Amino acid sequence: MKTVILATAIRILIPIFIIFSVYTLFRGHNHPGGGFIGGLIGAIAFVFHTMTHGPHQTVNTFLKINLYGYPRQPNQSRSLYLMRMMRVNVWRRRRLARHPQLKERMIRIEPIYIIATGLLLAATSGVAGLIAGQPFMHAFWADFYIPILGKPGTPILFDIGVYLLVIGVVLKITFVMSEE
Amino acid sequence: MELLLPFLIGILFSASLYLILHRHFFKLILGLILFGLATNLFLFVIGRLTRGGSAIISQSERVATEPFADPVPQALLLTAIVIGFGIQAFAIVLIKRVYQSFETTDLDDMSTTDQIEENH
Amino acid sequence: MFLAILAGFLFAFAAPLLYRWLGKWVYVPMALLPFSIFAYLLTLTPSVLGGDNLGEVQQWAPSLNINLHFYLDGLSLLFALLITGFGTLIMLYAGGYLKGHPLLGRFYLYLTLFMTAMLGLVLAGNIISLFVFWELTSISSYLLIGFGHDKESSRASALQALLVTGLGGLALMAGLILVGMAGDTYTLSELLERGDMVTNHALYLPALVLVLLGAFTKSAQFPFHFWLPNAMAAPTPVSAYLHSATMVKAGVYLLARLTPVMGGTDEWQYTLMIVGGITTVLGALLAVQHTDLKAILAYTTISALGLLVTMTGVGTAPALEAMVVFLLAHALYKGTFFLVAGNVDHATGTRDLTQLTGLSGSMRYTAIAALLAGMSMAGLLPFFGFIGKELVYEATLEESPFRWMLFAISFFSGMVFVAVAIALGFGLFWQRSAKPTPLLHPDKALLYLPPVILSITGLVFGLLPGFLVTPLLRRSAEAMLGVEQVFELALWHGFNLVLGLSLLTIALGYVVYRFSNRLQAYATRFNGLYRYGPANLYQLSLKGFLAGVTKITASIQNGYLRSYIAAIVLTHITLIMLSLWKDGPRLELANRLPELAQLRMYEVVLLLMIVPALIFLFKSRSRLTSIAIMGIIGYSIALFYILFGAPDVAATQLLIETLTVVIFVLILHKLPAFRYLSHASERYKYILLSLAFGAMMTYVILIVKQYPLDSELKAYYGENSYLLGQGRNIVNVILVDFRALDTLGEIVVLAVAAIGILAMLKLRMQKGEKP
Amino acid sequence: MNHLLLLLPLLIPLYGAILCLFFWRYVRVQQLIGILAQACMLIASFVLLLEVNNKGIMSTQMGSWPAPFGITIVADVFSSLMVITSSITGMAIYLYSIKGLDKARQTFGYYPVLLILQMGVSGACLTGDLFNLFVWFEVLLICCFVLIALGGTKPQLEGAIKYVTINFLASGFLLTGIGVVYGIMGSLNMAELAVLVRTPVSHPALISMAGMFFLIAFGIKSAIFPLFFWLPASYHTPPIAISAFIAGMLTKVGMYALIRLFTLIFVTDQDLTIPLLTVLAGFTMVIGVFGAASQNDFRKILSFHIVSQIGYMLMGLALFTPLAIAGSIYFIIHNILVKTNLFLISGVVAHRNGTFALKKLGGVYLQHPFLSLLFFISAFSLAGIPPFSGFWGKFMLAKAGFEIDSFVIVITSLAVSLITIFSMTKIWNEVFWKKKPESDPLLDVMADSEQQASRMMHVPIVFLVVFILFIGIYAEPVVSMAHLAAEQLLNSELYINAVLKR
Repeated sequence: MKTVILATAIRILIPIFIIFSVYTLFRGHNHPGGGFIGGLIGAIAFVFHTMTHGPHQTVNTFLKINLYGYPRQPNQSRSLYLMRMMRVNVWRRRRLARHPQLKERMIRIEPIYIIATGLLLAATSGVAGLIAGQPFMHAFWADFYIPILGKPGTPILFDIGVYLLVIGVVLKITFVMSEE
Repeated sequence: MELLLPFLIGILFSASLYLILHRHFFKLILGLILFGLATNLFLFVIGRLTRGGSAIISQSERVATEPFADPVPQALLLTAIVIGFGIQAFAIVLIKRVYQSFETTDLDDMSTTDQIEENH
Repeated sequence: MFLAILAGFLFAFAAPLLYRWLGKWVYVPMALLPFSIFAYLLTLTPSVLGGDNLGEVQQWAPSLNINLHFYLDGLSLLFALLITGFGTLIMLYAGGYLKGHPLLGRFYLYLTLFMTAMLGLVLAGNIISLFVFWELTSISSYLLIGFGHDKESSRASALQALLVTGLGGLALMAGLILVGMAGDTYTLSELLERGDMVTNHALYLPALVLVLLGAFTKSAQFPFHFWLPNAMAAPTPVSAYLHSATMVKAGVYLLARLTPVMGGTDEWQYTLMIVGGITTVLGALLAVQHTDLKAILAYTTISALGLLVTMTGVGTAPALEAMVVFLLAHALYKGTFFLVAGNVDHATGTRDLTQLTGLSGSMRYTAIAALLAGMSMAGLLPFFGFIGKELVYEATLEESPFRWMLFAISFFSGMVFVAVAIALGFGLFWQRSAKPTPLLHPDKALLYLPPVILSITGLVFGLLPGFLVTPLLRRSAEAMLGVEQVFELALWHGFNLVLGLSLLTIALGYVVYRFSNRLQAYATRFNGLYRYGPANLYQLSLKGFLAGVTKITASIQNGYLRSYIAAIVLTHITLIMLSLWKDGPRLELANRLPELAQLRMYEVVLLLMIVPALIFLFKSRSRLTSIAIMGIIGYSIALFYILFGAPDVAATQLLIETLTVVIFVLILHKLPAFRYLSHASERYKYILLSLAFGAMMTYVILIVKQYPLDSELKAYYGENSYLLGQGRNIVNVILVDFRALDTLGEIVVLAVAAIGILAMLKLRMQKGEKP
Repeated sequence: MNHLLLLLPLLIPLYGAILCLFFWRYVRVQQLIGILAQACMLIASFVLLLEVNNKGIMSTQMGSWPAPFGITIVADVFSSLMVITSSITGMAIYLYSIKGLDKARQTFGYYPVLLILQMGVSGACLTGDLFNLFVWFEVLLICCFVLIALGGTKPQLEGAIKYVTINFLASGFLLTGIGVVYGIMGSLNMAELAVLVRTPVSHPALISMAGMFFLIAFGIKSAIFPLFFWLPASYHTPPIAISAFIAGMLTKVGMYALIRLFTLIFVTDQDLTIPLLTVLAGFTMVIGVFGAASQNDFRKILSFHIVSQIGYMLMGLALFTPLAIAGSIYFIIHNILVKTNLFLISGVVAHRNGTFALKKLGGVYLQHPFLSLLFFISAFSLAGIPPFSGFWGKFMLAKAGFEIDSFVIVITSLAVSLITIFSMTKIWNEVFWKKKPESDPLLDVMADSEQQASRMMHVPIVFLVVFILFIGIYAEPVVSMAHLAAEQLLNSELYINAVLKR
């Protein structure tokens, strides 16, 4: 399946898929869609990527974060240092990566952690009610709208949890399977 | 009232059971998936059907207006589909592992755990 | 009393520890326990003899009306004294007999456990707690019989004893429940006053049968007698204690205890007399045949137990009086004999009568004990056994339709008892012999003191009957009779018919002894009969049972998945049909036929897509084609969901279907080519079954949809999902709010599935598992 | 407080599992989390039981949606008893797993899955909604799939394929059954359904038909005759830590669901269900015990006995008197504890001797007297010898049977109990009393350190034996709670009022 055209096409399509999946997630409360469908759409994008490029490539592209850092100078103020670090990591990583003092640290996002985060979000959205002395999963809504995303509330948090979990699960399954 | 659908579901059930009763485990897994489909359809159909109107409250309304499809079977169905997917995925992998271990596709070769050991 | 029982259990479980600390001296505390209980009971004796029935209640399971009632009257006092008194001696004896045995601690554990259970049994004032102790005696007996657990035969005997008494135990439980229902109480003291209520109850007969089954198995009555001789695999102290003096008498105790409750009816009388009579004669007959000391003792014990049961069955005042006296006498001399047999076995290494002779020189004290016990057993004059036998004869000769029958039975057994008494009490020790059997070690005090004490007690009771035991025995007999009854025990009744018969018994017994060799030779001719005996029947049925269940199990649990599924689906269809069979709604398809006219295009299209796809699926032998066809079916169904206003479901179905296909491709593409494995012979059966299953499902849908559905859920969700749930997509609101718990469960399923797939593909145990 | 208390049995294992997932690579941490979660579960479930026992049925509506529109979590005495039993068992299993399960398996998600399994048990026992019940059963099911196949040895895979197939079908039947119920009555809330079936309906036969779907579905899950085949094929294949929990808990949760549904909802057509259940109960007992008697493998004997004992529980339901149902409930609790413990003991024995085959085992009586004592207590509890726990269940069932003149089933059950004694003594004779046969040199290697480890494995067994002895020798608390539970079950008004807040 590793044809170049397909591979390229998929590489281009993936951001679109992901944006679409997030969109589906948030509009789900009012239109067809929701955490599941959104999650599945997002996951399928990754699945195609994995099928064309192999799991390692997928991990390297999407699930690996390279962080750079260097020790704080004694006379450097803490806030300035943090600013620098952020700049190094976010905007100018390529260029600054050649800095001799820089240390590279790689963080791989295990899909299991995505699963766990999803579960945690979903469960905790319900616990909010318990803390307030209400039943489990009692819904709390904010009384303002955020454009596109809609009204924030604990059920939306729940749906995000579902979304993350579905992505994590599908990713994990496909990684393991395609390594076979 | 859709008169053909119950029969279609019946056919699906029959076909899936027949596949499940095969000795070849690839057929078994096909049968299981088909069985899941049939079950889902069954759940959907038996909760009564409403043609057209989906269970979405239109922007102009505050409550849903008839006719709209009963959302309950749909919600149940969604849950059931996803659960079914999880189990099916597991079953497919299981079949794969079974094949790797036993190097056979014949279910009848897998009857050792039920056998009674001799004690003498 | 409760404390006594509790102390018993505590001591029992402390025994292994005590053994670790005290070594061979462990017998001291263990003997002290029954002795102190014995002493304690003696202090209670005056008040019991004075006519009080002592009671004590401990709450146990009040919601089931089961409490630890204790009830002490003459009968239970007699037994309790027997148990603890004899128990003291046995504890001492065991200390000598099993000295140096590595498992002595465990032995004391079991023995003390048994003793306590037995004590609990006779003291219980609630028939269910009686049953609890009853079963405890069974399992402790099991452990004791299997004490020599290295030997196959020991294990088999233990199992046999447990199964037979266990069978009885279960019957007894059922019986006691029925008795409790008939008498509307489990409390003994109340039951004892409700005899009429029980015997007139509709459940009386089944209760009787079950209770008797329990008593007969425990007391080794015909046809359950066979376990007792085998139980002699236990160490001798156990045989002496359990299988002669106490446990086997539990059945007799139960019968005696329940006499006022269930006795007095014809059924009771006849059954007891018949079974007891057969057992008496059979035990005596079998005793003559054997030359193994313990076997002889076991069979005479069976015979004696039979006699006790018979006497209980007769149920008249003299008979019950005879029964208690004989019971005590028998316990004393038979216990002695068992201990003597144990001494001989221990000292010489054999129990075969034909190889043993002239032991009086080397085992003087044991010999004296044996002589005394023998004289008591033979029923010679100043001994307690004499009184017992006199009373039995007197009781059997009472005016009744069966008097000669009863007399013949007791006479016959008496004769054999005399013969056995001569052989064991005299022949073994005192008969002159040129070559006395050599001893492995000299006689030991711990071993000969208990039998000597026992046999002397027999003599003392005989000499002074009125002084020591009469009041107690009278109270026991009264407990059975339920009325005051005055009787006196006397050694000398004057010259009368009974005395003459006694003498005749002794004379004939001597004849039997003289000719025992010939009798044995003659008896071996009948050995073929064993094949039809209950012992063999037990073996056969055990073997047959095992073969049978293996066959049944192998045919049911045959290892073929498809036959399992077929069975399940068949059951399913049957049950559904069963539920609709009777006054189920009828399907009215006819008046819905016009609907066919409104057939929608999509339905037809769907049908036209799915049915051919299915046909292709059956025909296809290529995996990829099959996968593709599955995909087509899945997508068509998704299409269908769209048509019926379920866009979310449709989208999910589509995506899931895609993923499934992907997984299929990822996982199964390396499998070998499709071979068509089928089972031609079964194919038609399976096709039929599948069709029936499909038809049933169709039928279910049609019949359910025949009725209107008014779902209040639908209305509620329609109204509130936006107003309260803040969402316009009702399905989504249900998923994340109304029924979010379902969704939580569902994502948990997904997470676990992912973990499972990961584990399955990544974790491969190389060698066999480590459990 | 109610809201929290009712949710704790679900949330504690869930959060435990989530934490375990975050510490995926650190087995030690997972063990710690597991133990901690178990301890919390024990406390929470104990408090729940006390509360329910004192105050009656408690309920909470998920998301504040009034019943029957949301999902209700409801605890009566029966479900609280189930939850506490499951947490006791869970604690024992965890204590056992630390030493008793190989490291490789522990690293692959054993702890989170086991925690989720417990969550599933709690969920299934506490839910008041039919579809939610299905969801929890699926949670249980997938956990069992994963655990049974964990490690992927040949027998495990073979067992798993039968287990998965048949239980997948069962889930299908359950789902169709739920569909039928919704199609007839338009509700999923169990209390609401209980109200609906008790009002006159035009088509009562349909309700009993729906009942049949559930009978089959939960019948498969609780392994009644003739639906039990998957159990003897699979339960003995995974490592003991896994089979012990599954064998102890799972079928009983199925039984819980059967008892719940057939006392609450499907009570309309008792002319059909009671004889049917009676017949099934009888056959289940007999066939199960026959299977057990025919086996010569420690675990297989125990597995088949599960089937047989399910028969007893079903018998209590079939007799349908307060005493009988109390007997069933008592029996379930007793059986969970005892069966788990017997499996654990078989694991310790096999750990030391390397095999489960009776003919290769022997001599444990002399080598490990303490273990023998523990086995003896558990085995004779199972066989129903007084004063151990099995007796009380047997007694209650027998008494209840006699009270309504069901002599045949009672006699059957007693006969079965005799055969149970037989097969327990078979194990005792072969494994404990018999001399150890000349053994396979391959089987007999065990380092000193492993001996030490196996001593640690006694801890959970002792832990369970304490409970077994407690509910046996001092049966009153559990018996009276079982009575209370049965009363609540048969008096469905209580349940309905608690859920629907009328």
